[in-house]
Amino acid sequence: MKSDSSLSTIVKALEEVGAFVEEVRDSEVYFRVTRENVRAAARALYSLGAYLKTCAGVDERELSGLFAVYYIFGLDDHGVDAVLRVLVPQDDPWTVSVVPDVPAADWCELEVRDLLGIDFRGRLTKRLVLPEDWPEGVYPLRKEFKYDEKPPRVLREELSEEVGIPVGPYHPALHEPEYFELYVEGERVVDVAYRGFHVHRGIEKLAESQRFTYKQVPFLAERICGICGFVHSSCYVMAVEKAAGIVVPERAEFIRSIVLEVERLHSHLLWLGVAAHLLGYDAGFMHAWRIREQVMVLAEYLTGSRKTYGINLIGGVRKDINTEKIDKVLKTITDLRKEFTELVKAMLAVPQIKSRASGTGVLTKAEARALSVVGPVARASGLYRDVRKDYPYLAYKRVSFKVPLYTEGDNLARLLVRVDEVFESIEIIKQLIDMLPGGSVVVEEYDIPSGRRAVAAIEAPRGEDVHFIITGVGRPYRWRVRAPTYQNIPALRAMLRGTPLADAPLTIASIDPCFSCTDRVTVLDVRSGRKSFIRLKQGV
Amino acid sequence: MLEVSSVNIAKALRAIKKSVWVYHLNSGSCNACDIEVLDALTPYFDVERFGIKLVGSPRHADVILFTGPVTRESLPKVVKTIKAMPRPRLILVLGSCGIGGGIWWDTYSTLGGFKKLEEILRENGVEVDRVVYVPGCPVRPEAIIYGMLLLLGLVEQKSKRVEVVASEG
Amino acid sequence: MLYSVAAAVLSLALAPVYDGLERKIRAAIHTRIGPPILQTWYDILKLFTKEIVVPVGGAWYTLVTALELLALIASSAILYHISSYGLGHATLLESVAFIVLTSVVATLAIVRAVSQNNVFSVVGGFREFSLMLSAEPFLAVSFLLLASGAGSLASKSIATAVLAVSSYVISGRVPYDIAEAEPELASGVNIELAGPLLGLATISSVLKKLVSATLTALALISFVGLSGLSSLTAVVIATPVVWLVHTVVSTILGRSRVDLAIRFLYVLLFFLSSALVLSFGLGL
Amino acid sequence: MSVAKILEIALRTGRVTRRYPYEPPLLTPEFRGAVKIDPSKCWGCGACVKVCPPNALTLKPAGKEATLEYFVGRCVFCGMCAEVCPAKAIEVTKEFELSATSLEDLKSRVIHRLARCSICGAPIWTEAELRTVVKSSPIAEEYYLVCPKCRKERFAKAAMLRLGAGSE
Repeated sequence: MKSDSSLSTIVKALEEVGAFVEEVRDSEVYFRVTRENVRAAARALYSLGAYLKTCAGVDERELSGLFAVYYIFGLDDHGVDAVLRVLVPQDDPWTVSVVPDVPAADWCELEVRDLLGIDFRGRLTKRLVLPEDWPEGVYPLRKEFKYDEKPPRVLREELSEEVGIPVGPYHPALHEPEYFELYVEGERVVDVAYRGFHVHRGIEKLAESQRFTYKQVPFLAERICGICGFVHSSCYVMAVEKAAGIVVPERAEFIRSIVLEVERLHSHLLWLGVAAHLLGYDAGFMHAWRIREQVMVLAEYLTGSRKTYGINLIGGVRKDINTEKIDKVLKTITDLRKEFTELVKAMLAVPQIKSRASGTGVLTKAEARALSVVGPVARASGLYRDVRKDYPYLAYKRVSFKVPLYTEGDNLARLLVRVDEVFESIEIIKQLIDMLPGGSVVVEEYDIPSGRRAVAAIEAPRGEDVHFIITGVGRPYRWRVRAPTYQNIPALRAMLRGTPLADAPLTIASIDPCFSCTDRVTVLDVRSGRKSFIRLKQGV
Repeated sequence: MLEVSSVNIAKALRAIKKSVWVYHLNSGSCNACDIEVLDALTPYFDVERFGIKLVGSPRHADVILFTGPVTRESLPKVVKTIKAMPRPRLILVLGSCGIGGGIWWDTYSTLGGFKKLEEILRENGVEVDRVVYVPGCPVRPEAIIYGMLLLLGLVEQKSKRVEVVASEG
Repeated sequence: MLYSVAAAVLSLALAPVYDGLERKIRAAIHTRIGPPILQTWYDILKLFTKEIVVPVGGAWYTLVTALELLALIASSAILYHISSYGLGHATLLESVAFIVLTSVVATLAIVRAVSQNNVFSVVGGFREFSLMLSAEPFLAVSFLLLASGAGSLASKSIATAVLAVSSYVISGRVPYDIAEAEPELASGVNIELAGPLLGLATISSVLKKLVSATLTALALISFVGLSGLSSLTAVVIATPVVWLVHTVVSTILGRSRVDLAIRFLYVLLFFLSSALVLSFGLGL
Repeated sequence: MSVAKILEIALRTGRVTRRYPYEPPLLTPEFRGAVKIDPSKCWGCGACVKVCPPNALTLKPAGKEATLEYFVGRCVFCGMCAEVCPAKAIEVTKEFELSATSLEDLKSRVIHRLARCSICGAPIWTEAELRTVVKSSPIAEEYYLVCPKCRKERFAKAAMLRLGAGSE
């Protein structure tokens, strides 16, 4: 808690709209609010400068006989999280949507509806997370649903139709199945529809199943994303440690921070390479990945694996760092700094990169704030938002670094933010190595009481990653993960409008959607409404 | 004639020995295998030296690189993509997810890997001619290369089924 | 004549090797080993062993591709024929035939793209069309000017430059490979093809590069003023050199966007053409 | 011309490609590959099975035997099994060339004979585990060869006898 006065301001504002404080823990304030008042409470928080981190539906019937919806707001100016808890009776499961005031809640409310069966009043609802052939009335996050139940499947029409290329969600250059439908006029994009969640694997449910224990979940968390997995496992263990009041040895905190920054390096270099490839500059792709390879080798040397490092435990880390490893880290980042400086210079000199990245995919500051975007996307649109500064965690309170800020909000700005962050990460690693304290790297003895709640956040390469946990017996009672991309994808709609078709892939990739899910882009002409014909104004 | 005889496969393998075009199919993986696939193209591993090229359409593909545990949502698209590939259909199944469903092998929204998918493919009349499984979580670029060479018959398989009775002390 | 035929046949056989070299050199700039030099040949041969999958509009497609290949072979033959006595001495018939053939190739490529029932392919086709509109006229004018043998040294050198730029554009390389732009169009015009048909398409793209390189080589050699057998030999030798330059240029640049590409080409070529007209007018 | 700078970088760097499989892979000493179970050390206690996040290790009793199966095709290579193994029977190797053409080739099994309860005949634990336990702390045969259920019953009976309830 940064100051008591800011806390009392928040409490006062919320009490005026009928909310009351349930609990204050560390930097989190939990409020209880009725479903009728939740919109007013959310509005009050927004007017205090809060942004929505996420919302989560919880089946609390075993505890209180009710469902609950948690809205987690961040007040980054105060370094405080305000959590609204709305109780929903099980025989009449509805609540009032906050979307009219907080557009950023769009997806997470739909997700609560899909997975828990709570209806949201005052907004349009549609299925978001579950596949189309999922039966109505089956809600995976309800406790009576077993994690390995498989409702009957229907192979949908996609199988039988036309002979053409599968208009599936696959794209040659980028390798995640997400699906965008671009509506174009000529070569200009006028609207975009998104159908994602091809990668919904039921992770949150799995973590609360009998198959998992607290100790095993880090390995699951790490596989949420193969690029920034360490962020997820760190965020999970931080949430559990926070909830259970486990004090982690300082050395472990430093090692986690170092590995997190190494991960950021690999992720940003990867992104830069992909961006170059999307702009047809394959030499840039190859060189960026060549440089990145040394980071991968370093990661393996520090953790035992090139990706999905597997060193996070509740209470610390599994692998210590010795002097040889320190030398290797220092050598790698020194070389990296030199090579990266040169490469960036060469890349930015390529005329097509500058001309195609600047002025395309613009996201204004106002839009960025309304949509609660995070990470480099926010910082490229002039929003100063970085969890490492706003809610210092692990060893970040001990290092000094700059948060790169650009105001143009276009693809070039997002590229430059990431370039600057690579240099900052190198500096952070250097400082962390210099200050690395001694001691053990893990506490073995701890106890995790059930019924505790905690929110943890980490600045992932793509932005703020949020984990919310309610502890249970032997395993989480509820574990909610909000990856940064979840927050950023809705902003694509604003970014893509008016962008040339050729720059759509770059624009989609520019939010770095957990490795550019710029998949198969279906092109529809808005005038004819058919998927077949494209009008192109000649000689434009 | 649904069956492609082994002779034909041998012939097909001979034909692609020096030019292997691969299509990457992600059925809902965590991306780690997928970035390692990309990594295999980059300077340190450079699979192009074997004539391996990543192509943008399953119609152009000689081999499909398959990742992910097959999520419910991706299933119809996956089936369709594999169907679009010309015979013989050679598939390299990459990573723990593709082979055994990975850490989420039994959840409500995954199929648990390629074996189940193969059954569904067969039900829909889509035959797969040859499969090589490449374990790893994620698969290292070298493991991908090794798997590809195994598919082409250029290296010997090392993994063998082992069954030992615990010693009598 | 006989030598020209021999040179043309040799170059046709060597074109895939040049393409293999291109890939090798590109790989070297990427700091990697790259494929064997014969890789493009391996690719083509493999494609011809695969089953024939006829795409929608297949009959059309096959006809169009065959015509396109023929036109490409014919245009390279004309180039080698001209090579034996230098561009400045080409007859009007030869020049016109060459220009018509290159337009035919471009048009057929568009027809081929549009004949496929695929939206990516259609977008690719239209992009190709826009590019053709911006490059072909300049190619034609500069070619005719050089073929006429008229003009001063300055105007000849400017015309050679215009020809070099516009012939680079028709080679379909970065930054002007927007018709097949992988990220947004998933290899655009070729997306529906498989097996031997794709093999034909591959050959025709290699031949396009050959025609482009030969054209520039021819212009340069004629500029130097060689003729006869030595000129032909020089063109045959200069072709891979030009190809190499094309390779390096395409490797260090990024892909353009259709509007940017056209704007840039118009500005550049207009500038050069104005200089050309000016130098002609002033008789420099 | 800074556009051409990439050529300079490329010239200076040369070719970095590792010619794997003709050259050694880019492995570090810390790499975690497949695990290997030493059948001469394994007790079949199942500690590894409990800790394995993806259930790549399973222990299934069938008849007189219990089979510890390692399915490398589902392994996530975390190495936790090696850490918890009380017998130090599991070793994390550097093996990554694991490709196979059939799923069966990706499985390795250690078969344990089960010791049976001397009273009811139900399988209790593996013979290997039994030997280890006996070796480390000598206990009477009437204990280690009796399953927990029978032991409880026997204890209850003895207690009742002592309380004088007698047989009913």
